[in-house]
Amino acid sequence: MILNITAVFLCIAILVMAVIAVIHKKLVIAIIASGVVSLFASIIFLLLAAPDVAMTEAAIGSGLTTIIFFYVLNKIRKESNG
Amino acid sequence: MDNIAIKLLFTLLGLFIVLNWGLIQAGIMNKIVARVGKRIGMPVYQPYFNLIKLYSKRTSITHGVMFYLGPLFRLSGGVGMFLFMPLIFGSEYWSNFSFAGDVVLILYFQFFGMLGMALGAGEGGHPYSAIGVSRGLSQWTTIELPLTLAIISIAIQYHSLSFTDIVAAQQGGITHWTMWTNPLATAAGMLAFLGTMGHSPFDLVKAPNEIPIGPPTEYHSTFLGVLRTNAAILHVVESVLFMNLFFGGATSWFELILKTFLIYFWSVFVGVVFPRFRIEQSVSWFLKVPLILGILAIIFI
Amino acid sequence: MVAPIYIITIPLGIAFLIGVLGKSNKNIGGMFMLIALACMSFVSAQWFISFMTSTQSPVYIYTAGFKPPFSINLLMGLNEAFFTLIINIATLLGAIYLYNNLKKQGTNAMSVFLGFAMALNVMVMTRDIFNLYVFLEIASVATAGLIILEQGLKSTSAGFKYMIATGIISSILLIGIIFAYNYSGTLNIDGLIEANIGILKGGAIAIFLILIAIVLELKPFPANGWALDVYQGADSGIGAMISAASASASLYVLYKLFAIAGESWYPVIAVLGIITFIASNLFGLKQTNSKRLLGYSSIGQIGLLITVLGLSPYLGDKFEFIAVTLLISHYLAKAILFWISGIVKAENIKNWSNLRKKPLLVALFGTAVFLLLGFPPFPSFFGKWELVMQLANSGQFAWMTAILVGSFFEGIYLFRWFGYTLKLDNKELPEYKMKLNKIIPPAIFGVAAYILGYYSGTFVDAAKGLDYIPLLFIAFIALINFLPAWVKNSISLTGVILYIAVIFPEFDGDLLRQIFAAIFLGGAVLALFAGFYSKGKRSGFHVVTLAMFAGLAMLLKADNLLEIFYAWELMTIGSYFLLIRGKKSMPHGYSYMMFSLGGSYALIFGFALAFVSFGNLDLQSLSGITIYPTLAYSLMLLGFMTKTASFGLHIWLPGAHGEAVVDIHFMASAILLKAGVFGIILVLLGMGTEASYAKYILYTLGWIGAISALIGNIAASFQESAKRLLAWSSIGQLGYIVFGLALMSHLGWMAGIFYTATHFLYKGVLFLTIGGIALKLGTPYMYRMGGLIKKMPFSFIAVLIAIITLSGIPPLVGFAGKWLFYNAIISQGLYFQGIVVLFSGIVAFLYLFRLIYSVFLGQLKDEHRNVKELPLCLLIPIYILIIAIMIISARPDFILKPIGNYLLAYFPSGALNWNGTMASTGLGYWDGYWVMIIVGVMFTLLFGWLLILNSKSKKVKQFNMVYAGEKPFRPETTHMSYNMFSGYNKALGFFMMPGVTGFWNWMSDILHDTANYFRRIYSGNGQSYAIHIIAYIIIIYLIVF
Amino acid sequence: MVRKFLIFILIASFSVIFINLYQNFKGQDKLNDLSTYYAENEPQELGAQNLVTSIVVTYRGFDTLGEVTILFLAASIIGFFLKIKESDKQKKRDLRKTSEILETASKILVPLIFLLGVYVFANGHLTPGGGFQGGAIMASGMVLLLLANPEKNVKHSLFSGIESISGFTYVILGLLGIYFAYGFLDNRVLPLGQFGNIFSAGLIPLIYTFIGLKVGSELTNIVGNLKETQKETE
Amino acid sequence: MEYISLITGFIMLMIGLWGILSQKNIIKIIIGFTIFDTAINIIIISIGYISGRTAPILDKAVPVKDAVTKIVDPIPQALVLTSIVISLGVTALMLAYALKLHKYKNTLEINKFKDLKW
Repeated sequence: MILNITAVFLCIAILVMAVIAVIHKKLVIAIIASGVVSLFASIIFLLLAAPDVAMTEAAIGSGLTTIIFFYVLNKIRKESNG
Repeated sequence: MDNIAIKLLFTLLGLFIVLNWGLIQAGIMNKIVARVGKRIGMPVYQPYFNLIKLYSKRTSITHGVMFYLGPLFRLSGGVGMFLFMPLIFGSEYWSNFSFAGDVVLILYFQFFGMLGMALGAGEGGHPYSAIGVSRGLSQWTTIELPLTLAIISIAIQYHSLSFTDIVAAQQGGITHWTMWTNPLATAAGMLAFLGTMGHSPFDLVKAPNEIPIGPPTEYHSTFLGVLRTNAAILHVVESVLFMNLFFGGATSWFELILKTFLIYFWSVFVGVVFPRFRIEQSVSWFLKVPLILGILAIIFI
Repeated sequence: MVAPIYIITIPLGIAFLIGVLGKSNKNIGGMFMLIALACMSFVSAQWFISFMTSTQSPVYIYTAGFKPPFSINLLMGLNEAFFTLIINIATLLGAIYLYNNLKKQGTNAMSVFLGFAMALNVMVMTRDIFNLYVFLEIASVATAGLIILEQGLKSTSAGFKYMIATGIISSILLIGIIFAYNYSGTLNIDGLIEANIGILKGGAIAIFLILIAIVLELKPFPANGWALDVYQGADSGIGAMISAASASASLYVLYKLFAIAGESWYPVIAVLGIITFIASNLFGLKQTNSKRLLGYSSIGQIGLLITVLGLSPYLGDKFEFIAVTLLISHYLAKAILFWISGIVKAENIKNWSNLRKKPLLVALFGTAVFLLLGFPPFPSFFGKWELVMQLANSGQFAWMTAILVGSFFEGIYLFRWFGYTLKLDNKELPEYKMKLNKIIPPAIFGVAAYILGYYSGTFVDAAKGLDYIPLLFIAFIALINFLPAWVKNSISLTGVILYIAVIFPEFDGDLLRQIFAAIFLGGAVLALFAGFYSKGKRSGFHVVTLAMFAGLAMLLKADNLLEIFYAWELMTIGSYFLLIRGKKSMPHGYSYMMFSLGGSYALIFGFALAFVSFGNLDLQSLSGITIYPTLAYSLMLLGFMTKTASFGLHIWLPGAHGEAVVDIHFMASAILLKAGVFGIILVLLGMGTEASYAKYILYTLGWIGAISALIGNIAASFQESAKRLLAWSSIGQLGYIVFGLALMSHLGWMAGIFYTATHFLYKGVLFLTIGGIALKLGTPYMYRMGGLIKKMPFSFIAVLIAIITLSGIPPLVGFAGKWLFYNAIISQGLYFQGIVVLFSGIVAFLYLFRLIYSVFLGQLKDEHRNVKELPLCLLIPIYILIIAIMIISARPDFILKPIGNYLLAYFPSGALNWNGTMASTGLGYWDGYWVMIIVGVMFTLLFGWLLILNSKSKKVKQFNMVYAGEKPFRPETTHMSYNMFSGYNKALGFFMMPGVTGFWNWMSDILHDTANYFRRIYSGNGQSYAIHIIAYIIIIYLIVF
Repeated sequence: MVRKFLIFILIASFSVIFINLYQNFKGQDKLNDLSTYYAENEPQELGAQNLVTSIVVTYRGFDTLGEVTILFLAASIIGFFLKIKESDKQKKRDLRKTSEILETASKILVPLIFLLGVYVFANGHLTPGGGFQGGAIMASGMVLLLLANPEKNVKHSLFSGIESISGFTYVILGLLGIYFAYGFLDNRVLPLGQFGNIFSAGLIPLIYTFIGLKVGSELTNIVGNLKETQKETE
Repeated sequence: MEYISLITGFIMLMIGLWGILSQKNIIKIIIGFTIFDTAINIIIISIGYISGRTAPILDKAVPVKDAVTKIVDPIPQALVLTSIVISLGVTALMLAYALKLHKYKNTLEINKFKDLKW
């Protein structure tokens, strides 16, 4: 029963984060939000009894994607004022 | 037509008669026109003198082969039409070589002379001759139209294109003539006749006082003589054509001479009354009244 | 037989290996790549051959050693072998083409290319739907990578738009797959087919998502903005790969997944395809960028293939043949076109005239254009024919019209483009050199097109009768194109004479074909003989002339509708190339092609109706068409009348013939127009007169003939250029013939056929002489000529005789035609049409006089003082024709009697009855022989008389014109040929307003404006393309559910 | 503004499609026959504890092969796409000195991360995880190293070497499947071994290690490429 | 449980789509794509979930013989593994494109790159 309640909370959190990621003006906030989204997604995967997928999502989704985003963002901001 | 030789003799005889009658007729008509204008006019035998004068000229110049052949084409056009025209209905000897062709042949033979004159004048090199020829041709095309319409309506009426049948169908009194049975066609035909004769309303091409503009600009001496002989023959043959088509043909020489005189007189009569047309006027005139008459002729056979 | 799995493992292994080689030794990497691609092609070729020859059954390949539902399996059947083969060959040749680009980018790019090739193969072979998704994703990633092979803003933005679009499409596919799995429980395609989840609402939507994703992959109309940018942005070599290889792979995937969808999907797919086909071809009209135009055309062709897939229930067993031929033609043509655009690198289609610097490229470009449009020697001709026939068979006339209209649009912009290439000048365009690896792939595909064309011909049973000897002879002549003109001329002349000897006996029974054979092939000999006048190489001329004459000969030999259509199209190609040779002939050649293209489509529609109503293709099917007979017959007549340039369809003739060189002018007018007449004869024989609709059609045909006769002759008399004058006069004469045939009576047909023969004779004389003179003097304008009688007496006599015949003056043969017409009109009762025809006959006299006066008579110009007589090689054919005219004039019954007997079979009543040389009908009589003799004798007598009278007239110099008014001093002032019949023009001028040209220009303007208005949809913004994709899915969803 | 509204309508109607999709979606109460087959005889056939890994590596091994090629293609595309022109290489960039904590922490953490990565893809067939996850962890370890000392650069030749060799051996292992076992990518080349210990389930661990190495080096390559271009502009 | 995650997945799908279609900035579009892909992964996994069952690992907790009644459907999980890595590859490529596009026109507005049109 508690499982369902936590799931509901998680889902509301992930939706809020997704909206922030998409709507927010500042890019940095958006990228962090998308990282958090994929983090919550890996937790949901755990709840759905899919450990493999949770690990992948965590490692690749929140880890590497966010890093790549920051690298690219960093470079673009450097180039625009450089 | 037991043998060609006799036929040839009679045709030559017929040609001689027609030539003389043509010259006399021209003389008479000039006399009448003069009288209408209160002038004495030149004597009736004046055309003979013209011919003799022209043929007796010693010098003549030529601008090339085609110039030389021009009048020849013209004359052979006139004589050719005569050869294929049956003069006297019913008589074996006076139907010349009409066994070789029918109305269509005569209709298209008229072009033979036209072509010759055009090419000869062209060769002459003088610009005015070319102007004259182009005027003559444009006028001629529109003259042909009502004539063709009339001939087609006659062909429909008599179900035949050969002269002998048409004339045969018109025998037996005035009421059988085409003039009576098919007045519209006759009207169209006779209006076209005005054009073919080249008298006053449509004589811009060969008008006497416009010699420098007309096609025979450069022609002189024997060439002009040949042209004048052809003119005489052509007028008679044209009127014989119209006689056969519309006025019941001729059963004897006297009837032929009388009818051709009256037909020819019709064109002179109109010529005296009306002034000369310009080319555009004559072309558009022919496309108005005669054309409508021709069309009606076909519709109401 | 090598296991098909190697098709996948070899490229993968080598792709990984090349990575190791690193940047240093790129050549070795390149070599490895080519070897890998070669092995792949070898394996698929081996399988394909074994499938085609032996009865090899399809082979399932189980990965991971387990049966299908539990693991992924690949299938290697006939279809898979075929598709993998064409993909591997395309990628192999593409790799050779792109070798330098790939080498420049290093080994990474090579492994990406190998990945691309492998992914396409697996897409074709896999039977597992998720596996299909993965490899579809690989293919799109690899394509995205290859697009940016040529670094640049254009390619990067195109690549990004591609990424967005394929990203959305593949996610939708993934959703569809997942829900399909959820409902059916299996990921295997065969399992999905059995599970038939279509009955469930959700399942049906899952299938909808899968299929719509695959359709989107094939760039359907509203949602393909991104695809066009890719074609424009990417390097041409990559464009070739996308349009040839990946398009065929996705097409096969759609075909494969279709089994899941079930029946209700066929109409939907067909509608999507036809919208894409027509819309993209329509937009192509306004396109000037060459690569983007190729993009439009390839999307259009894919649309056509989708439509064919959608219509497969109507196409019965012929479906595979049609799909394969159309696919092969698209595949070969697009690859060639993209590769050529890669070599010539001209952005705007106008400066593709740069192509002419390398004749091989022009030949390839021509092959690709004709291959795309379905012209004879190529497979698409048979494909399109079978498509139309099968569609007609199942009554789908709306679909037929849509397909034909779409391919007509395609014809418009392709031929305009081809016209630019052939005619626009290319002096200042940049020089380019043709590297070997860039020219081999298109060359191979060009040759393959011809071979496959022949091969696909063997499948169509109606095409068995086609003999390919003339085509081989033409190929041989094409090879020796470098020899001087006279060598080629003599070879082709002997070839034609031999061919006449071979095929003439075939027609001995059938007089009609004998006359036409005499005109076509006799004309060919005369034209080729006249061809000796030209010095220099005249490259390409002989190939094209022989193609035209081969087409004409085949037209006569044809005994079924396919062969007629084959011959007709072949003749159109040949004549197009002939007409386009003139200096300023590009617009006219283009309008000629448009009319003949429209005409041939009308023709194929009519043939389809005939085929359906009769059941088989032989000539009897033309008689008694039961389905929409009026439409069928009028379409067929329209098709044939485009060639006889009758009223309304005549605007191409004056320009095209006006610009043609002398012997081409002769061929085009005297011979080519007769092909149309032969066609009309066939149709009218089939139609007969008793049917209700027949009367109506014949009446309109009669009026068309009459009006074109009138228009032709009146217009001719106002022309300034001699060649245009003759062109207009041919329109007039053809109007005569069409009118004669429309009378459908014994005399009418006698007149028509007699006119066709005599027209060939005297018009031949006119074309050769006037053409020769125009060539000698360098100008076709009559007011610059004059007085040539002194310099060219022989040509004057020839033209004089031709004029006398044409105007129908008695002694010569023209009069016979006029006389026949007179009798036919009166006996048939069509008086008013008759009057118009006879009047136009008289009007003909005007322009004939103008022609002979302004060319030969009048004053000789100063600059023409030293002009010599026409070359002998022109005079001989002219005098052969003159002699023929004289013989027929003397004894017209040599021709009239056989024609009479022949026509008795079709029109028993109203025949000419002969006694001796006198022909007589119900109305009048006429004796050609006696008329000739009488006129001859009279003429000589009078001539003798005139000579006696006037033997001493002496010749005078040019300006000695004393007998009339003032004396002109310069030749120009004495030449009155400019605006000659001005009086006549004022009276009848109103009649000559260019109404018809205005009409056709108005039509093409509408087409171009709609194209310009609608193509605004591609706004260039990647995001709006994504919106189009989503909107497209929703619209289709709403329609389907 | 109109454009936003239009997009909103589009998305609303798009959601209509999905609602219908869910319409007759009913929660599953038992496994469908495909997964029941896997559950029942996977231990006998492949002998791997982790069902997902067995599906990923053997049953649907072909997908994973495709999967690896995608990453390989992505890496090589980014490789030649963001190629650094020789001219820009020399430009030095003003380095912000990395913080002290990052430097020391990375010295301790990086080996641990590598160890975790190796553990994850070593016994992918026993515990959850496998090649992809292990590779990703290794890559994040490498990234941490790069962050720690920014002036050092990724040795591309080394990593692309590892990547290619592991890819190539993966394909060879697949081919071995044909010769020694029943089909391409079949894992019964090696004995299945005792269920549950490290050296069981035939080829799966071997394949997964190679996939792990490959994914790890590819991702480092990608990050390295992105990082290097950064240098290009300074 | 799966119903909740299905609905969240569906809503996230819509948000992702909104991000792709409405945002002007290219990076935002790519973020939209990542969210779109994660949403799809959630949906896939929630389809395979059977309530009250554990992960498909046959270790001590799940003895081999009664695995059929204890484990969740493993196949969607295998598919998601592949699709996550695919989305990583695609996102990396898109970012590389964004980098290059920025280099050319020094802006990230999607509607600035309109030179290929009509």
